[in-house]
Amino acid sequence: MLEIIVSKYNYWIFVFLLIIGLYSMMTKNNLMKKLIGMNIFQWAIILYFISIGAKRGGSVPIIPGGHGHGVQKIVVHATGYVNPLPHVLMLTAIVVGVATTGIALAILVRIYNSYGTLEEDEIMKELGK
Amino acid sequence: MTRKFVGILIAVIALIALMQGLKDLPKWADPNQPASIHVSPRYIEKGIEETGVPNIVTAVLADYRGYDTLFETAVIFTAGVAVMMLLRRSKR
Amino acid sequence: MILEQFPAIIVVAPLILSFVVNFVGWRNKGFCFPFVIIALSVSLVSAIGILYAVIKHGTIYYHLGGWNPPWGIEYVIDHLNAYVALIVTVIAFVVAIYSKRSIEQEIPGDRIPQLYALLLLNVTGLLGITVTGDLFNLYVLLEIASFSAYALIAIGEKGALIASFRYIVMGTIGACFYLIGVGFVYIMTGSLNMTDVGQLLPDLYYSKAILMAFTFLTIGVVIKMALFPLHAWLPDAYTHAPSAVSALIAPTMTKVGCYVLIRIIFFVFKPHYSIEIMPLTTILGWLAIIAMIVGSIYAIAQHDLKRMLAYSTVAQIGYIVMGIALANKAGLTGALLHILNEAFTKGCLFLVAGAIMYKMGMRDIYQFRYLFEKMPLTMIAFVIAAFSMVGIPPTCGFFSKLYLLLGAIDARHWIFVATLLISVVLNVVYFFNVIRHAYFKPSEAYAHDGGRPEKIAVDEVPLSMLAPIWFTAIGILITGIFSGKIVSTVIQFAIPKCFLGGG
Amino acid sequence: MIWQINLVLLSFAVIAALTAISVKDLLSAVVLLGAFSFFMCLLWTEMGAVDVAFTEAAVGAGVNTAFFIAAIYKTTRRTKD
Amino acid sequence: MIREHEDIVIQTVCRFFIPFMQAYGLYVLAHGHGSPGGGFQGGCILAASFILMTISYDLKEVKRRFSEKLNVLFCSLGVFIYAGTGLVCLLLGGNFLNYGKLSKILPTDPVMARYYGMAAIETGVQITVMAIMVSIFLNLVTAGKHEETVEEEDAGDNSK
Repeated sequence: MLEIIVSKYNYWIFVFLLIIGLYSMMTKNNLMKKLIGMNIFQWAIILYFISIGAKRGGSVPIIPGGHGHGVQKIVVHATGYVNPLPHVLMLTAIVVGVATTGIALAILVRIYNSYGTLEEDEIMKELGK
Repeated sequence: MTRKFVGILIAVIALIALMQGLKDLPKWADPNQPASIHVSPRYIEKGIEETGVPNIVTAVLADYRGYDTLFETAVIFTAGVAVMMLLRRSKR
Repeated sequence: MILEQFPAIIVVAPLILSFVVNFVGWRNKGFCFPFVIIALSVSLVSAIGILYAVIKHGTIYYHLGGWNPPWGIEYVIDHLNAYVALIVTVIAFVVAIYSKRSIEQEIPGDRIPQLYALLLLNVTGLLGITVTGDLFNLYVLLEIASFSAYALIAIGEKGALIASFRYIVMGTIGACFYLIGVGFVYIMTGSLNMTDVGQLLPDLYYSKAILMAFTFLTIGVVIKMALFPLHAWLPDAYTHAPSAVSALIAPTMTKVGCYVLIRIIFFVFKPHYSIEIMPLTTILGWLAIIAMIVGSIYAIAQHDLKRMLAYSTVAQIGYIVMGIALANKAGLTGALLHILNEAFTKGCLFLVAGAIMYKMGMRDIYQFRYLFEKMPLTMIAFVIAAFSMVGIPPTCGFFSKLYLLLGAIDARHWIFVATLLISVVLNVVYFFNVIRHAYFKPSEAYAHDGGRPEKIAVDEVPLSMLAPIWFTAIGILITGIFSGKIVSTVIQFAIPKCFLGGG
Repeated sequence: MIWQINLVLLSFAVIAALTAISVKDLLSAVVLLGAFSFFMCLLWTEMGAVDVAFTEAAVGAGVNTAFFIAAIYKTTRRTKD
Repeated sequence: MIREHEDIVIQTVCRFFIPFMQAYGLYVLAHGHGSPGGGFQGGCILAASFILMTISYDLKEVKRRFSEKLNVLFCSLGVFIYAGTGLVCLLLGGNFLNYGKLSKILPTDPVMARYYGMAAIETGVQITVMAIMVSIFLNLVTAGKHEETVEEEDAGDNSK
């Protein structure tokens, strides 16, 4: 059991952060707090993906030796570099996260303009539900 | 109060489920895990030969999976247009 | 040459023209609408071309960027994709024609260009989801479709903002759960291509990580398609959105979710896994019948037409998922046919609701008196759609429900059979309620304003709104009459091979 | 990849996340979220994902926080939880 | 964040920093092929320079340098460059986004054509990201009332 925890501690932290975000998204009354929870939730998933990409003894996935013409002859071994695919996926996911935040904040500003509050129960009271 | 309870319940269920799932994962940073040996070696070994770009992340981002990046930019565009539509008010 | 490029064009045409619409609309609002129509016409032509090519030559493989899978992104278009893509484009085209007048009335003028751009982006996302063959690409496209839906819903009437915010929270949880599932699949197999993953997975079927991957993928998709316990975002969102937007999103978005569910549980994971090792279909089946009953009962209790239709959508998702969960030939045929039926029928109903909003300015069912005399053509279309929803023979709804019933009998699920019949009765109740208030003499309690007026002038909506309504209404009848043909040319090839032998 | 640094950064990230959701002032919560994001950025540099870390520093800790602060400037920093 | 009074220290420091930030944003784009960086990062840094300008000066200054019409053009233009590059490849007989086919119109071999194709799309990404981030920030910080705020300030200045 200890061995499982020690050898995968990154994944355990990912689970913990994910649960923090999920809990905050579902139980917080303030809409901005929900949004903060949402950000933590998304970054936890990004942490998970980057942890997949990590490789013991791997270096940054940039091949030294300049670029442009004439570099095609370099011989590269995959074990020396970390896995680049999760990084690519997560660049997309970060941008998706920022876009979500942007739209949600725009909606929050409009909610505040119409209801004068960001507390969910007060808004519900105003709507008469 | 019930909402708090339901939230905690769902969080705990997710926690237990994820913990079960984590047990069978390969060890962290294992060079021989399937994710590191199936698709990605081709990017590292052939990337510079096929695209001429030393930064493999850029090569994969813009070329091998360039279609993802097109839609990633479209996501940003969507967000921008959405915020413009939701908030912007012109002169009357 | 251009025929081979249709899989890319179908997605890229609305995407590129959405940029053009956004910019051109800044200068002159009048140019937006023609561009929208051009984009959707191109998509429609491509969708027809793709379906034709698939029927003629079998599955299409399209490698984006010229890279072979699993390194690059691949489109795999078989009968199932082509069928769903055609449904989405047809509905989007019809709604776009309708939207011109409706949006002009409901939305402030300076927001129209952005709204059209978002409409096109939404169609892009939905079409992309249907044609893609890559798990992560599907996530990005799902986010495009969802983002545009969030914004389009938020532009609606009072109450839309908070509904949209809840949709954002739920939708993000769904998308992120999907992403976690993709992560588990990736860490165990090392691939993202659906075909490749489908080949690699059988060796790993007894791993708990794969079980988690499967669970998270399914929960994510189920949130996006609003199956019963996770449907909470749907009614508010569909009620408060502008009517053209509800008419676009309601028929397409949840159906695309159903498509993704079929794709994941029967193509990425094989039926052997989702039926025997992890009894998902059983769970989905029970959720589906609860959704059917609960959705219908809630729909009966509503007096707002759009809210009633939204709850009806929840119930209809139940039908489709029940067909998927039966996991036999007749059941899946019923589910796929019901996707078609539900797209046309819900489209028609929401368009009618929009038309009533346009003319009357309200949606309260109890105030629909004399509507048949005022808007006869619209209401006849409504009746056709209602008949299809209930399942009266010449319409498509009858055939899809017949297939579902046959599937349930085949699988010896007598409770499912009983629920199906009960829910048909419930459908009759809530649609008849509308027709009664609109056509027959109103009950005494609501006739307090002194009997019937002298003469009610016919006051129809403009042709650009009436034509789409009637197109969908006639579509319901035609798909009903030719449903045998549709099943024999498209749907029977769209069902996974292993279900065909057993019957 | 050095596991000591990794562990320290992870614990900082968890602390920042916990305080960000529990503090009763939205502006502080947002600044703590920015700190969380920055710890994540350091963590990814340490794991070899320089591109993602760069993006995170520019997008997550920079622009995202600016958006939040702009929205709080237009709404309120009062909150009950 | 639309300042009521001007602060000479902040304005001087920012006037010094903003050009460097913008140059760095372009550097990140240009060196994205060989070092960490690329369109998104560069675009965000450029956007951050405009955000800093909004904070240190005021909205009018930003709108004078980066007008709204230009912003809307850039939003669409960047993604259009990206998708347009893909379409050019499609018209040259390859699949969508197959930059190798660009060697038919560029004086290079297919491998280097991919290199330049990537440079083109990164530029597109950068333009879009910059324009969108600035637009989102300005819309959020003014709650959408760009023009009215500017007009009101103008009116206030005139009355004084």
